[in-house]
Amino acid sequence: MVEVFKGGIPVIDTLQRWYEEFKLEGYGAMIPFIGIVRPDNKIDGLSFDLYLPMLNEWFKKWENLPDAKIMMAHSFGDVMVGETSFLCAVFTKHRREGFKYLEEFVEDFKANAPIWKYDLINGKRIFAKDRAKELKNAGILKEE
Amino acid sequence: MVEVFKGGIPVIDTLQRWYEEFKLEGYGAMIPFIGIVRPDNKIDGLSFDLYLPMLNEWFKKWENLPDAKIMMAHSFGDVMVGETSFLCAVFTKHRREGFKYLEEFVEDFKANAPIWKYDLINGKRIFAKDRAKELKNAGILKEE
Amino acid sequence: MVRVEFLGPIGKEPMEIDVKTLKELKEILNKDENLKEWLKNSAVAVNEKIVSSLDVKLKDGDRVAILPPVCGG
Amino acid sequence: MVRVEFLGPIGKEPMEIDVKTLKELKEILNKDENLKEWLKNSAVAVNEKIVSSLDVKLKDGDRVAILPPVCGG
Repeated sequence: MVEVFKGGIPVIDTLQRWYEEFKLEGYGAMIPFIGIVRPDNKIDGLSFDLYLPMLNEWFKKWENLPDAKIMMAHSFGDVMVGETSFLCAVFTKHRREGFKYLEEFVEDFKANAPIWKYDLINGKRIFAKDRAKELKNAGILKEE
Repeated sequence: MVEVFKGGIPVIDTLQRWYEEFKLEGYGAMIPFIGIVRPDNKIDGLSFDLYLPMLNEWFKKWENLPDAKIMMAHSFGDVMVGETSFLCAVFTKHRREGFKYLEEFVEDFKANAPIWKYDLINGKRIFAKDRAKELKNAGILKEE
Repeated sequence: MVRVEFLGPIGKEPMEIDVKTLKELKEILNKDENLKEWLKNSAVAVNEKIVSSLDVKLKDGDRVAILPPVCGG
Repeated sequence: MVRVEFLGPIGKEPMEIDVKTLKELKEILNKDENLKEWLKNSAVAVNEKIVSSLDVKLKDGDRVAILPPVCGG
């Protein structure tokens, strides 16, 4: 299951919890990824909608890897500049599988996780259309 | 400068300090690497010697990257199973440079940082010869 | 009846519609001019699985989701 | 005088030696049978920089380090 938080993720508490849970399980490498909201485009922050049933469905294939453990958290609602909206951590025996899985996981997440991002500018919530990517088989209901 | 700790690194405190220091500096990705001592080969832990002047000299080229910030900590002395002996974090604007730098940095560290590893077995400190790699220009003082 | 949800920025309330196939659903949804634009680049999930063909039979209680372009993280 | 340090597992106390070149140092260090083995796979740093040639002049106060194979992390 993906851990979801309203607003910014409690990064340090979450990392601590995951670290304590898996540090004695024989994994030699823990590689987290922390996605921080940057002060770009004059935004005050970002905001997110999640489709949770499908997000958990998508995550299933990453939850039961034979040689790695992956944990993940994501925000919904408003996340201010300097706060974290996406957090994950890959645990592997050796570092090289860890690098590989982290990159594959994050790229799959960016392409396929059912999450929608909005810029928060002057109190308005504006869909980040320029950064959004079509899911596979998009346009299937388009009129010919 | 590399941060050095006698025994296991205080992982969570160190990550928190780095996260707080850089979260508002415009970096969108923080990617740490946490090297945990695995319960392998029946060891109780590992032990490390550092040559600090050269370690800091080696680290200099990673400290002043134009588009990334890299922080690093390492243990000296004994580090027990489940504790962490190596910790680093790469901060970049976007994730892709972050993946690249993390992997390059860790591989350079493994090949070139002047650090020596020992297994701790039954109270003895045994040089981990099988995992050690020669530095460049090794053997220069070898008798012909 | 099939429940249709419009995710993220589409901003439309869920509907309960009496349709038997995705083809039928397509006809109905395209009548809404605003929705029509979103359908051009939205994917469709039936019971949380993205579908690749319109030849999907719908049965009572199925959940259809209209998924516009995504951007997590 | 040059200060020679033996790092990591070599486990030998530092020495102060009166040599003018790495060649001279090589002669002296190879007389120690135990050290000889380590010299086969050790790198050499002069004032914290690894050297690639024996044609290095040493001056008073220089620090030489003998660096056996490494393994951090």
